[in-house]
Amino acid sequence: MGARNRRRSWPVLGQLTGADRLGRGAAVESARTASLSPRTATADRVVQSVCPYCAVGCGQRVYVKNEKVVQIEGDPDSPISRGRLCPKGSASEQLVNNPNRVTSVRYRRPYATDWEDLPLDRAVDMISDRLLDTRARTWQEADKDGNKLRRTMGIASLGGATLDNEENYLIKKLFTAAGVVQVENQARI
Amino acid sequence: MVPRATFTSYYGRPVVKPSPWEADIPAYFFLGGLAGASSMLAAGAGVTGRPSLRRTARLGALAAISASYVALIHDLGRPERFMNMLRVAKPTSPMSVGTWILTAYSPLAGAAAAAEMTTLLPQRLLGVGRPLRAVSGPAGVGAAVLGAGVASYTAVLLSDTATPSWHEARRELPFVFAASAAAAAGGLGMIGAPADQAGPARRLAAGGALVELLMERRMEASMGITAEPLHAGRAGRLLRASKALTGAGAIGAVVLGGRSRVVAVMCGAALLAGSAATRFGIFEAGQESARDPRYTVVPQRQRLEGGGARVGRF
Amino acid sequence: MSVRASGGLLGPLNPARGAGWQDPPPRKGFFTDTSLCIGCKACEVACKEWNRIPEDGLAMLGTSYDNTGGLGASTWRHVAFIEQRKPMRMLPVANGMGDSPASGAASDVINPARGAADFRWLMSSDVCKHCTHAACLDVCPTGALMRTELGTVVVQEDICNGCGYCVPACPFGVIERREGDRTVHNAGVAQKCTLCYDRIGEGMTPACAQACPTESIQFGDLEELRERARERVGTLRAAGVSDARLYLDDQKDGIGGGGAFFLLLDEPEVYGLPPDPVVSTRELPAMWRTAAVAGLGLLAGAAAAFAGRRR
Amino acid sequence: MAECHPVGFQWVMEAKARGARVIHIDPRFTRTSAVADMHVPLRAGSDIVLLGALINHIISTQKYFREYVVSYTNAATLVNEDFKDVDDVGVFSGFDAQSGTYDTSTWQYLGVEETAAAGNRSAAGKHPTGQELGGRGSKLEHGRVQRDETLQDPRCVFQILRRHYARYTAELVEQVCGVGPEGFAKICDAITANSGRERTTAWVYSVGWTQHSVGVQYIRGACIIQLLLGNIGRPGGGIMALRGHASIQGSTDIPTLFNLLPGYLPMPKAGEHEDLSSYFESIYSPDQKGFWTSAEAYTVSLLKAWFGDMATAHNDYGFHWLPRVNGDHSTYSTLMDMLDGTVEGYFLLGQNPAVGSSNGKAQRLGMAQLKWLVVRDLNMIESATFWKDGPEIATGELRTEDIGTEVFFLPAAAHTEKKGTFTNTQRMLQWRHKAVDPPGDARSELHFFHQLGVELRRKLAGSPLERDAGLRNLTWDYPLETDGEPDGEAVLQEINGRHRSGAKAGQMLSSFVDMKADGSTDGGCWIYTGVYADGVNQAARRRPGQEQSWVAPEWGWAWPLNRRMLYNRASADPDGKPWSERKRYVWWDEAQQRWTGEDVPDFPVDKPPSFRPAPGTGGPGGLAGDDPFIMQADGKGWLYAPSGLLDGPLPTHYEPAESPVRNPLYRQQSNPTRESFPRQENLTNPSPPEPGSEVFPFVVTTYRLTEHHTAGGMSRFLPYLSELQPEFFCEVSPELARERNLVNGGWATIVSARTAVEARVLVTERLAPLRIDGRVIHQVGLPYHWGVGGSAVVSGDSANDLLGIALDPNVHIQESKAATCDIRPGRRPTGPALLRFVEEHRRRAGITVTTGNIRMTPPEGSL
Repeated sequence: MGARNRRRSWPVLGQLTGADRLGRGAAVESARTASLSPRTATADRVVQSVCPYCAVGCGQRVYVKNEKVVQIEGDPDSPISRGRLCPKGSASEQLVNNPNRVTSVRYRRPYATDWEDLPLDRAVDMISDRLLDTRARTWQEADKDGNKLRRTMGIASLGGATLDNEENYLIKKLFTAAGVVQVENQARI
Repeated sequence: MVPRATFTSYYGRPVVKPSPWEADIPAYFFLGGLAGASSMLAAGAGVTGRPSLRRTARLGALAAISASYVALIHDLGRPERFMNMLRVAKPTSPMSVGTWILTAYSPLAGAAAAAEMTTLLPQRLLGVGRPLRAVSGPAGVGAAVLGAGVASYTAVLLSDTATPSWHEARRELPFVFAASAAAAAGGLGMIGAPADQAGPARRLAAGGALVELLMERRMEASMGITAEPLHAGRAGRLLRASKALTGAGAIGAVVLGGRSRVVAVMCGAALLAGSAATRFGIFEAGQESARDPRYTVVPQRQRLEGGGARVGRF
Repeated sequence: MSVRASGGLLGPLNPARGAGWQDPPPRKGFFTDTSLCIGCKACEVACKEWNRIPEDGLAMLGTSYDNTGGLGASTWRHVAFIEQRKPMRMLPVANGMGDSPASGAASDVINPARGAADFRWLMSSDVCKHCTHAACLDVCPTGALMRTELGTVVVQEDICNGCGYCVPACPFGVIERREGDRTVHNAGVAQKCTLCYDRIGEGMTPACAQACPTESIQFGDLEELRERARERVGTLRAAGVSDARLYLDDQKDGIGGGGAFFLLLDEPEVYGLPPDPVVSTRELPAMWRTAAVAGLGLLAGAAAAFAGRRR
Repeated sequence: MAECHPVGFQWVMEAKARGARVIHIDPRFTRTSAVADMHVPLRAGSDIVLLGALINHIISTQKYFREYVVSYTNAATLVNEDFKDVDDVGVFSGFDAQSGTYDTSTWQYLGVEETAAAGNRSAAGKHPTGQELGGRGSKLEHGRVQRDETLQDPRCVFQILRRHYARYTAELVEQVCGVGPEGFAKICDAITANSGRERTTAWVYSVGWTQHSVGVQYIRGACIIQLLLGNIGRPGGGIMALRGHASIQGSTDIPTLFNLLPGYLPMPKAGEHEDLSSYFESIYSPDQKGFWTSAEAYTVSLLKAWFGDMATAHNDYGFHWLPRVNGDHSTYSTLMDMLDGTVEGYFLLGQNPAVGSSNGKAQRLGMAQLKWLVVRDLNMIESATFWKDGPEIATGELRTEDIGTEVFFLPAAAHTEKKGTFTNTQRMLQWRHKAVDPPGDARSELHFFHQLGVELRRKLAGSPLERDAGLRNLTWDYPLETDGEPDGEAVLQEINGRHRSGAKAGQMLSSFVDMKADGSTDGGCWIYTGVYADGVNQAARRRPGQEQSWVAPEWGWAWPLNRRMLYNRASADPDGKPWSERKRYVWWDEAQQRWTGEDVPDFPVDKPPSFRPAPGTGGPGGLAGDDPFIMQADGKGWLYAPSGLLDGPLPTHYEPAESPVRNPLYRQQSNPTRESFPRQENLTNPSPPEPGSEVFPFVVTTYRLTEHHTAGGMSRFLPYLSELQPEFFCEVSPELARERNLVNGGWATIVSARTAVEARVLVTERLAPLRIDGRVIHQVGLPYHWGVGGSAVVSGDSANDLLGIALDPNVHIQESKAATCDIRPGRRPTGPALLRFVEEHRRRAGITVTTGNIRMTPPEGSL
């Protein structure tokens, strides 16, 4: 904030001796005010990103300090959005740092009335077991006319449309190879 | 000009915000007025040799001003930062000016009261208070002079806002507050001092009450539609009570106050209550006027449609 | 310091200079062009996000799409929504469309069931006006409210003791003391728009103006914004938008003009704005004089009470 | 657009400031209408009448862009003499009332035979459906069509078009849409005056057009208008699909959709695609024009990307490892299977069907039938907690202790916590760099699915079973980052594709033209080939917009081959010159003998405008120099679709599956080919001429608000967004409010055959009653962001619970933009009383499972 190394004495003295007789500005400035700087300026790094909400694809700049996102704002370089964001895009820092976000695996047993904890690795292990089990049980090799089916109709997937292309690619690739055909997306809705 | 029957607003939402103040602030106004005018009574009593009246007024002033500090600090959002009031001295801020007046006034009133308290000390300790008593006279006079400020600046504090019924009352409100302070101090004097010493208190009370009632009437007449909140709801009840108490107290003081101590005490109490009710009533009326966009929009519209000066007469 | 004419207390029209800043940079401000507002509320969110303002209530107000209500301690940008049965004439100057038979028509709603009902939905993003003569700043007894070298008005949150005086002083109902217990950030302290003092000090744009998708909120040097605004009003009027008018652009108004000013499409009070706001400081010298008379009168009265016979 | 794409709308505002005229056609007066020059309210579900009347106006007043129409569209093409336009019943030739399907052979061009694969609804599956084209251009036997460039032959497309739309008049628009002659005339004048050489008109639509039982035909209607007016492939023209989500375009391109493989290749079908050659045969004919003739190279490269060295010419490149489809396996069909208990496991990946899909109750009841459910999301969405706090727990329809569904909730990584590409609504891929690690157990889908794949392959490593060969032979060796996350750039490289052999072995492909059908190249999605051209992540390019031309080609990368506007050869006249200087975009540079311009030309770059192929040439070489529509089998824009659509070659008006209005055009009330699911969980409100429709007299439409995101998973959990729109509300006109005693700020209960929901009331003139066919029709507006659950910052009843499921037959998208309802003041009953309340409505309307689901509307008086 520029040349702000003024002495901070009793502001009344400043009023009497300086130009700010009525105590409106220069005389009353606090040390904190004088040293204000935006947290974008003190961030460790800025990462270019894209807004996760609608399909306009607005550019975002993600400011990181101490490995935490401290600010997300529009990227003025983007020829799509020219630095602007809608209310959802403007809230994306809260989306990321939301205290309501659940960050551990939750598991509900059949017929249970509440969640319980489950380690992530164990969850993936259990899910792969469930998938193989259902797949084996519901496998259709051919239809009644002998036409090849090679699939399971016992498993389905419905994805949101905020998944990355790379993610969709692995999802489609893995499920298709596994014979899961009911792979669907918000794009249908 | 006849106010327009209709006016436009945004879903009836207020344009200006009512102050965040609660009972602390009108109490503070009342106590400040009581203290300021009491210091005057005390000084007069000192000069004219009315020790009992002097004692009542001096102690009353200190008690009132002390309580007013409590109210003021209690009202702050960050009470621990009260001392920031002394960071600056701003003539544009009635609160700043008032704080500085209080800062000057309080030690003087305190010294006077402290001197008074030394007279209550046992005989053998009286000497201790002698220096204090020596300065108490001048201090008391100083407190009396500053007391004028203490009693009247609060009206400016209210009027120097965008709260319609406070701001529109600005031409008369200092008189109302000062007169109300006189009535209150007189009332306190009547309670605390024997009748033979309380004559000035009765006269101050009666005079104050008379001026207050007259100025209030004039104020209401000059405020246009922003006078409406003075008559409505809680504010209306408070101000009607104030008028009744003040009037009754004053009449009692003049007619009977010199004869019966009981009546004097009752009249004094009525005057004190009336003075407090004035402050609370006007406070409430202002708060109400801020909550209703009509009181903000209509006078401004009238001003604009009246053409000419953007700023109305003072 | 002596209390001179009201001009003395009001200060000059260059408020930064009046606040003791030597050679201040050009004054910064907002021009909010409500004719471009699409009511998206990006400004509200971007402001809250940058300034870490707490959530401000989850009630539905039933006032069109406005569930914010108004400016306050925890809302520094507020988008008003006004639904009106009024014709909206919004066609800008027809560049390259002038020779088209389709041009020149006014905006309209075609609805045979209701007749040719003209209807419009006004939206406007409100904000602190950063008045040239700022009442909040004038009445502040601690110097917490400060005029910056950029001509804006900010609350110094480390100074404010929450006396609350600025709240009734503001002729626009902008500033407010934040309520809540001590877990709430800046509880007990007066809060309002800082025009992103921290950002603009580094040459950045305030969060709201940066987010605004349609440039309804424009930030810049106030002088230049005023010029742009006058031009815009001219364009709109020429296109038949006779309702277009500027609000708080005039330094001769009751607050010496706003550091934030607006292009409105109806009377200010329709948007919840005062039609003729005046800073009370303008009348303060007279009030001081009245109070002095009253105080002296009280003193005289008290003296008089001791005059005459002793009883 | 201002509502749901505010930042994109800046360009509309800018165009407006430069003189553009903005007309907003929408049942509701929205934030878009507020700044538009004109708002035209119409009845939800009536758009084809308006579009058809515009087509009629353009043709009958000779306002079409004749040179463009003759040269670039199929207007001159002659159609099979057996084709019969829609009759009084309301069907085209070839309709089979029994199955509700068309034999489309009579729709074909004259002299072009219907090929075996097209048009037959495969009936083997449980939910039969027709051909699945996805985004692919439809096949033609060959490109040798017969044309009458005078457009006078009664068999030519132009004359068929003219006759078909002759009955779509301004009077019909007033009668059906509720749009008066004055408003209609203004639209006609605006779009015709602003089209031609010097001017263009753009149409913008979103799910307001797609979510109908005739949704595809809405968009076809706009295609016809734009082709007639010469507005396709030109700057300021086009039809812009405003897609709703960050990478919803990407999830169609690289589809997580049952009927598609990447790049709009179809999923193989049972019985039809036993091997690769039969698969290719159904996609294209070598005699047709354009780039689909290279589908073999695209497919083989895909299979090489998936199965690597295990895919060889000898084993059909592993084609037989792919599963086959035989019907509609879309999300709503799956739901029916769930309700029947045949689906055991369900993955929800950032999706909240309990709130966001039609018929929310059926969705939740279906999930309660699952054996296991995996929910991956940022927040604890309602679809993860339906078993304990869903609305059916309150009504007693479900009991937590009776629900056997095992639920895994796995926290997901946010967009800043992973790297990858989104494809925006402009087909532009933009790379996101990773900013921070995800917290706790949160992981990206990339991480999860990679890990899941590793687990599955580990567990099947020794499996002798043939069915496991696909998984075993899958290429799954992605390099990992230190945190175990697969390298997203490696995945993008696989998508782009490489040379596998030869001098360039290992190098990235720079264009899909380089793809080979001999296994020497791979590539996971041919339309994305080039995103890694020159070994550079082109999607990560971020040259500031202000340092580039207005097309900004060096920001991100758009498929195909970084072309920012499709079919842009049409921006020049048949001779290759810009139609006008104002509208120049891509043109033929005579000196350089190349196409050049602002954008990458969407045309063989060195093919001169005068080029005419030798007769019988197929593929790209078959394209003439004036065939701008290079993905179409005849190189022309299709005013008339000889194949590819299941419900008619031309858009024609049918009422929504639920409508208070009788179709005035035909006996047939609603789309006879629509997909419906008659069952107790999916009852339908009656529509005229069926009795009982008066019980649900109002039109209801659902939509989104600026302040929220779809089913709320990314907005209702955020205080800053929740406080802006905290409660579920309904929007009603003052007239309807008076009629039904609804008070602004009070409560209303909205009822359908499915259920009843309660909403706060906003009485607003933004919703207008419409005069339809002599009577007043009210519309109720419902934003659908809220759901019942215990974890979000704000919750409320879900509008989607009201909606039934009826689908467009082509794309299986639900009709959520137009339905019927009743509305009453006050809150709804709670607990079991709610069920009784809904039952009472059903009883009054006489609703049974067959109500509204009789495919063919019987003749008048027979009901």
